[in-house]
Amino acid sequence: MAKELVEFRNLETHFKTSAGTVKAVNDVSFSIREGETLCVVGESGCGKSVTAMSLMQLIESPPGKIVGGQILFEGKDLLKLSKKDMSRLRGNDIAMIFQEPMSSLNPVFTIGKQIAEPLLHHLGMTHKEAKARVIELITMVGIPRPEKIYDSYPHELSGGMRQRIMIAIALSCNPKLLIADEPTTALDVTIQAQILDLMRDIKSKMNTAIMMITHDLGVVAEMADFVVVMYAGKVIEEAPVLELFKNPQHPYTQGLLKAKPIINQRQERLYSIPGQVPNPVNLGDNCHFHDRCEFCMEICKVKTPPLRAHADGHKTACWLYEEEGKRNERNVGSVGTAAE
Amino acid sequence: MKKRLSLMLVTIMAFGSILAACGGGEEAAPAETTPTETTDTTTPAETGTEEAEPAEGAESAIGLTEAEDTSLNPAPAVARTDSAILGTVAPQGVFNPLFHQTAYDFAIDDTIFSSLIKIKGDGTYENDLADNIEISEDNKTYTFHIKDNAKYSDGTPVTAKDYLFTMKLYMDSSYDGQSDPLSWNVVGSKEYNAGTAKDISGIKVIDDQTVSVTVSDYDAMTQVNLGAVTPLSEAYYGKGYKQGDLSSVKQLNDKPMGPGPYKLTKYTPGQEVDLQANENYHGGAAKIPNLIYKVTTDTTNMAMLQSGETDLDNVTVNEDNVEELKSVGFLDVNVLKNNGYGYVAMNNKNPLFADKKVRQALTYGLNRAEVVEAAYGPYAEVINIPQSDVSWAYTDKDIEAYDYDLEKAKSMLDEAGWKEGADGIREKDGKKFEINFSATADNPVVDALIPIMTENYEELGIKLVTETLDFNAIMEKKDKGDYDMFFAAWGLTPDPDTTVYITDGAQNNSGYSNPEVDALYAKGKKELDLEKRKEIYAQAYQMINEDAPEILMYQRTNMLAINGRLDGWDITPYKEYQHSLNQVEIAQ
Amino acid sequence: MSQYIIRRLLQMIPTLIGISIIVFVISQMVPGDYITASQNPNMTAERADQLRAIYGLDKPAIQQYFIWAKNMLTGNLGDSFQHKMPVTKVINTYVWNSFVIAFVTLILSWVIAAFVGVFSAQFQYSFFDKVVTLLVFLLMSLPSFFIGLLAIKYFALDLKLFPTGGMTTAGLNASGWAYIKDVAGHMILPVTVMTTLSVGSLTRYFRTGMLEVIRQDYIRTARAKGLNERTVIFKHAFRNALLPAITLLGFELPALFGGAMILERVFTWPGIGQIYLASINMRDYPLMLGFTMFLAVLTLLGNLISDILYGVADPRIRLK
Amino acid sequence: MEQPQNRMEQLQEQLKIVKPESPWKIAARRFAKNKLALVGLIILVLMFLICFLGPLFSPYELNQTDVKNKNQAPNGDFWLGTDKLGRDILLRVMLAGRISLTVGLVATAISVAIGATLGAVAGFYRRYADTIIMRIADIFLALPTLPILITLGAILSDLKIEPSKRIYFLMLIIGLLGWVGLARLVRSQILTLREQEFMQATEALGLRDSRKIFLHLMPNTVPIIIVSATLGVAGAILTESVLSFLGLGVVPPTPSWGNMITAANSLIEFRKRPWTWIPPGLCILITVTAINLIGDGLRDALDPKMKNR
Repeated sequence: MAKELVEFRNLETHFKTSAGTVKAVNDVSFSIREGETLCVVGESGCGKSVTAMSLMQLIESPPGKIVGGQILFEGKDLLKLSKKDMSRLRGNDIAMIFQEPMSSLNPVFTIGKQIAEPLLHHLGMTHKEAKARVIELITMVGIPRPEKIYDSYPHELSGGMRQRIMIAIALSCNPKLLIADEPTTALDVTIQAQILDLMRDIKSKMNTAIMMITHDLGVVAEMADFVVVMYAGKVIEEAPVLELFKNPQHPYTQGLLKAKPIINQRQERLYSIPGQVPNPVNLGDNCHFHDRCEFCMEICKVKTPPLRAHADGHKTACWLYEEEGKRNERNVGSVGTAAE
Repeated sequence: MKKRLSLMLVTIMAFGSILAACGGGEEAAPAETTPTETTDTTTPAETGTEEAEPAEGAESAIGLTEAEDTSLNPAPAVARTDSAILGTVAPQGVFNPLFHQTAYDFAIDDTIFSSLIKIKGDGTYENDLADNIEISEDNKTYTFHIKDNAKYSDGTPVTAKDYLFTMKLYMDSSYDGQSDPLSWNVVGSKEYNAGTAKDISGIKVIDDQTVSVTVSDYDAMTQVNLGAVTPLSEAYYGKGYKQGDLSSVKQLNDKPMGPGPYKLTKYTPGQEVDLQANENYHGGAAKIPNLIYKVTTDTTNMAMLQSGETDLDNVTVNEDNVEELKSVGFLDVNVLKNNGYGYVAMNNKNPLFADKKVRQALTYGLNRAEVVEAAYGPYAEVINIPQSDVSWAYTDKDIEAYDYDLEKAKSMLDEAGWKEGADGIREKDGKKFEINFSATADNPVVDALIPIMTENYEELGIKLVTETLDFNAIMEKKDKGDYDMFFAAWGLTPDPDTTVYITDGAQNNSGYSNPEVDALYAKGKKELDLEKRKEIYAQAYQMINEDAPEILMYQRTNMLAINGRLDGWDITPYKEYQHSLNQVEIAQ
Repeated sequence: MSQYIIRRLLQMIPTLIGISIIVFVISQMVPGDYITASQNPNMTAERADQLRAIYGLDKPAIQQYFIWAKNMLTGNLGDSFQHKMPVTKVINTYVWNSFVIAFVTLILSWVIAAFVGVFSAQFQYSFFDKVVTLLVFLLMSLPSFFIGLLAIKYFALDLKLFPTGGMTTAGLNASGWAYIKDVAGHMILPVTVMTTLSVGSLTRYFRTGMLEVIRQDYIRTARAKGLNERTVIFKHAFRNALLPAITLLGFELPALFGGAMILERVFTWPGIGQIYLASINMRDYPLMLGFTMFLAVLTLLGNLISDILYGVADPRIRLK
Repeated sequence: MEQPQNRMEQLQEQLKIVKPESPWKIAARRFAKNKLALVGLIILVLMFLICFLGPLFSPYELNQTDVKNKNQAPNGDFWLGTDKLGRDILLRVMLAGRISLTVGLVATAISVAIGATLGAVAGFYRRYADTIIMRIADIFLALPTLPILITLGAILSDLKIEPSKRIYFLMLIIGLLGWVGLARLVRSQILTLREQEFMQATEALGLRDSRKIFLHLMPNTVPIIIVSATLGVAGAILTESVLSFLGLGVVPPTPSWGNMITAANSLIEFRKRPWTWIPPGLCILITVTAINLIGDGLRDALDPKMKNR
């Protein structure tokens, strides 16, 4: 097993809004190993992006604030680092790409200049060295005519190409960890596949750990080594990808998998999990999925289930698999059918 | 951007005061005319010497208040032992008596140039460069003899040929200065002007110091017109002069050379003019070696006097300023009558004002004293004839004072047929008594005149529609005759002769016409004897006072503040401060 | 880009001709002329006609226009009636005094406005932002000559820190370095007042620009690159916030030479503003028209420069 | 296990279908939340009330001049003292407010309306419209404003236009002279926005140009328009007094804040009689501040990109 690169320990990130405090990230713990691709899956608003932004410490300070827990990167707690040290890490050891390629590049600077910036800043390269490295990076991310691209502006590129440039920027200082916040959501399927292939072969070449945030199970199946499922600010299940697809334990994960359309299987209506994501303000001590859960028991409504490890590396936070849960709910039906 | 634009627009805020400072306050050459002012508040003027007591009753506010204690003088002033700094509005830099136009260029030219004769305190003249003048019996030939020691500042003597050369410049076809040389009727001047003659037949150079001038027609002003000419050095100004083109002379405007008490050493446009005493001056070198004219504006000129940065300056006359300057202690404060008067013109050709009785009623019905008091406090007086009480031509014998008398005005209007209408406004054969009144803006008098006049005339039953306009716009309405009433001011010349009250006179703004007055002015112009002229003009003023072609408002004053350390001034409304600069000295 | 510039320069020719016609028509429509404006009490009708003939005012308007336009093309703007010397010489004498203080003010106000605008945007609704905003409104609500008077009263008269006015000390014919020092001493007060007047609105524009840009995604990317806060704000954010302000730069060029008529009078500064205003009052057509055309050319150039700068600053705009 | 068929009712009930709030209502709610903007609104309303209703309660007439009690400091019967003609300053400030407020707001509205539309059209159509409009703007900028104003003043008086009616011409003139700046600003913004993806989307939808400009492009320029409008008001108020000099606006003795301040143009008046210039100056300051606070509030409320703070 590779060495642990990042470890979230009971991370708490809350947002003060006019309606009350939103516990976007509520006691989240998981870790990412070197060279591993970990996917964080969940509906929008479940706190997956906030977790990533907390790692990068890019939370906009007036409403949001990291209130508790630790984020260890190579053993060091990032929350204790000074602003200067943190910014030295950002873009160097930890890099990030975002969902919206169209507006993520500065419209008034050339592509070459924006890619070279981290090289000049972090690695102290001279302009000549930086230019050569940038040309190399542009080719690496699969864009033809790098010299022309070097001098062109963001608005002259398509969405897919801009996302490739974002990746080039992220990989410029061979980061140990690449965070990708729904990198392909805004792109069409063909470009999506190219971007994912690109990320995969970069991971193999540079042994970069990838933290992929997505709500698309197809991407998870293709990319992930390990999967963490989040719901309403909490981690409800985590497991190696095959184990998760073969044997999803948490009813929410089962719902997610059932909702995935399967090629050449005609279905009248796609299954959709009933109900809505709960209002994030003061969720209280319960299993947040209880009002949408088919197997909801009394205990689910009153007590938050702990994240319990079962098989090797497979953890679930659901009363169905707890001693207490088993004792008072004998009549539980068979656990949902595993669907590939 | 938007702010910049409105900033630019807002800059016109100073419109009024700029107009006063150098715009409307232009003067013609001192000899013929004095400044006309529209909203003018700061033209230089003369102080009344002790004995020129104003006619009606001792006026404590007007006159000279000596500095009590010159020991209070601040350091900068005391440190200047060999120079004096005179505050002035920025001159145009036209230092040549033929072409200068603003009062401020006048002041500087009077120190650099001197002419054959010069003005005295009471408005009459005495010899300067000339030592005697002979006039032929038929009053048509004037022979001037120039002093032997009359020299230019470069040491060369002033000769008759220079006088002839200067007259040629005046008569040149491209002469565009303020004087009207052809009106002097010098024989041969028209031919020279037209270019048909190479010389002026009427002027003969008898010898180096004597020149005789013959005129085709003479009047009381002829001797003054011919004598006030400053002979320019032909050697200096004549280079490159060709008949019909004065540009070579104009190029020397900012590098003047003349026979006056001072010579110009440095001119920095818009900032200062440095002058040095001219050792070749025929009246002996001036006692103050260095003279500096420094540009000041009416926002800071008083402050500079108080801090000793300047020794002399013209300051706007109002109670605050006078009180402030007098309280300083080391300043002589001269409050003296301004050569000019404010008036409300009435369009005598307009049926409203054709009847003399109506015009008199309108004069009785306006509380002029209150307007003057509100605008200038004690520093201006209501007047009833178009002449300054300092002038020899002044008279107050049987002149109607038109004191404010509402009832008399009402009864006169009734007699004139203007009956009170239903809505309180008088009517006569169907026409309402409504007056359109225009005035220039930002002027202390207008701010007081409009509200008081509106109120007074309402009680009289007259509707007044007032508007403020640019001065030239008013003048254009006057020329078209498309006006009822407007407010403006006129400048007075030392000589009472004027075209303001002559039928169709160039300056007759009111369309007033009285053949008797025309005859009197014509006679006055021709009469050479001073006593007889006094009699003629007195009759003319009595008739004008009776006809009341316009509502004469006020004669205001100017204030000249001078640092007590400078002594030897002889200043009157006619003899401006710069005329006595050659005798002023710094008291040690 | 150069093709665009050439096209714009060519376009300036008809515009300038248009302006010259309109300006000339206005000068004809303005009531009164130089002769009436100088109100010489002894002006007789004949003398007035003579003078009008000399000045060429008696010719029909159209002919006057063509004479003026023809001369202007050869650089001869005619002689000023008042100053009795060529218009070009009058402008040359006074315009540089105005230029000096306007130029220093331009630099100061843009630098201050940029910093204050950025900070008050960054710490929006903070104490600093509120104080700055209130100060800006205060300065905008009072006419400029008011603030000028205030400055003279306190700094020059009461505290005696600065001279009360003028450009040089009277009688001191210093030269070289001493002259520059003397003029600099006299410049401080007028420049400070002019800067406070123009910095207000600029700050507001920079602040609005910054507020909009700070929340963009590419700022988040810049931070994700690990750049320090100053670079993020002053390099990435500021460059984009500059765009609206650049349009304002175009208006600065004529303002540099136009002269602040009012402040030059309050501070007795021998600038061109006063001379221009006097030329309008006195209907000194050659000077009035000459300087107006001079400003017109500067205005067109200013606008052209601001458009070019805009194209350079924002690559998204392709200047065809 | 509930039956699937009543799932739809459950969903509807859970969703509690709520009528979506119209954008203006959201903006109003956001505006109301912004304390500063509310304060600004209240002040402005108060100013209007004082200026339009105040004079009715004043014991003095408008043009009542009596030189006896001239230049009195604020005292019992003259709350804000008197000017050099003995007129009550409190009454004059209120009456002046009527003119200055209307002139300030109406003139700015005119210049904003013209400027924003022409700027947008120039920015959107680019080639021809842009050239023509911008050249007209250049000409407007290059024209010497002072001679034009003098001529207009003369024309108005020749046409015997009632002096009190001329205030409307004044607003028009200030508006017409003020639009160029905003036009250039809006144009440059539109040029940038025109290139962005969402405009290609409107092209795809085949929307009419006017909808594209006014519904899609203009809202993005709202911040710039608001800032320039709020700055414009102060300028318009002060410009009014200048135009009144030339007979284009207010004729003395009618007061306006602008001409009341300009009356105090000497150092002594400054020092000895502050009560003549402080009230009008203060009124302009308060009004301008209020308008700018409202401007800020509006911009934040209307700004679509503004996260819900």
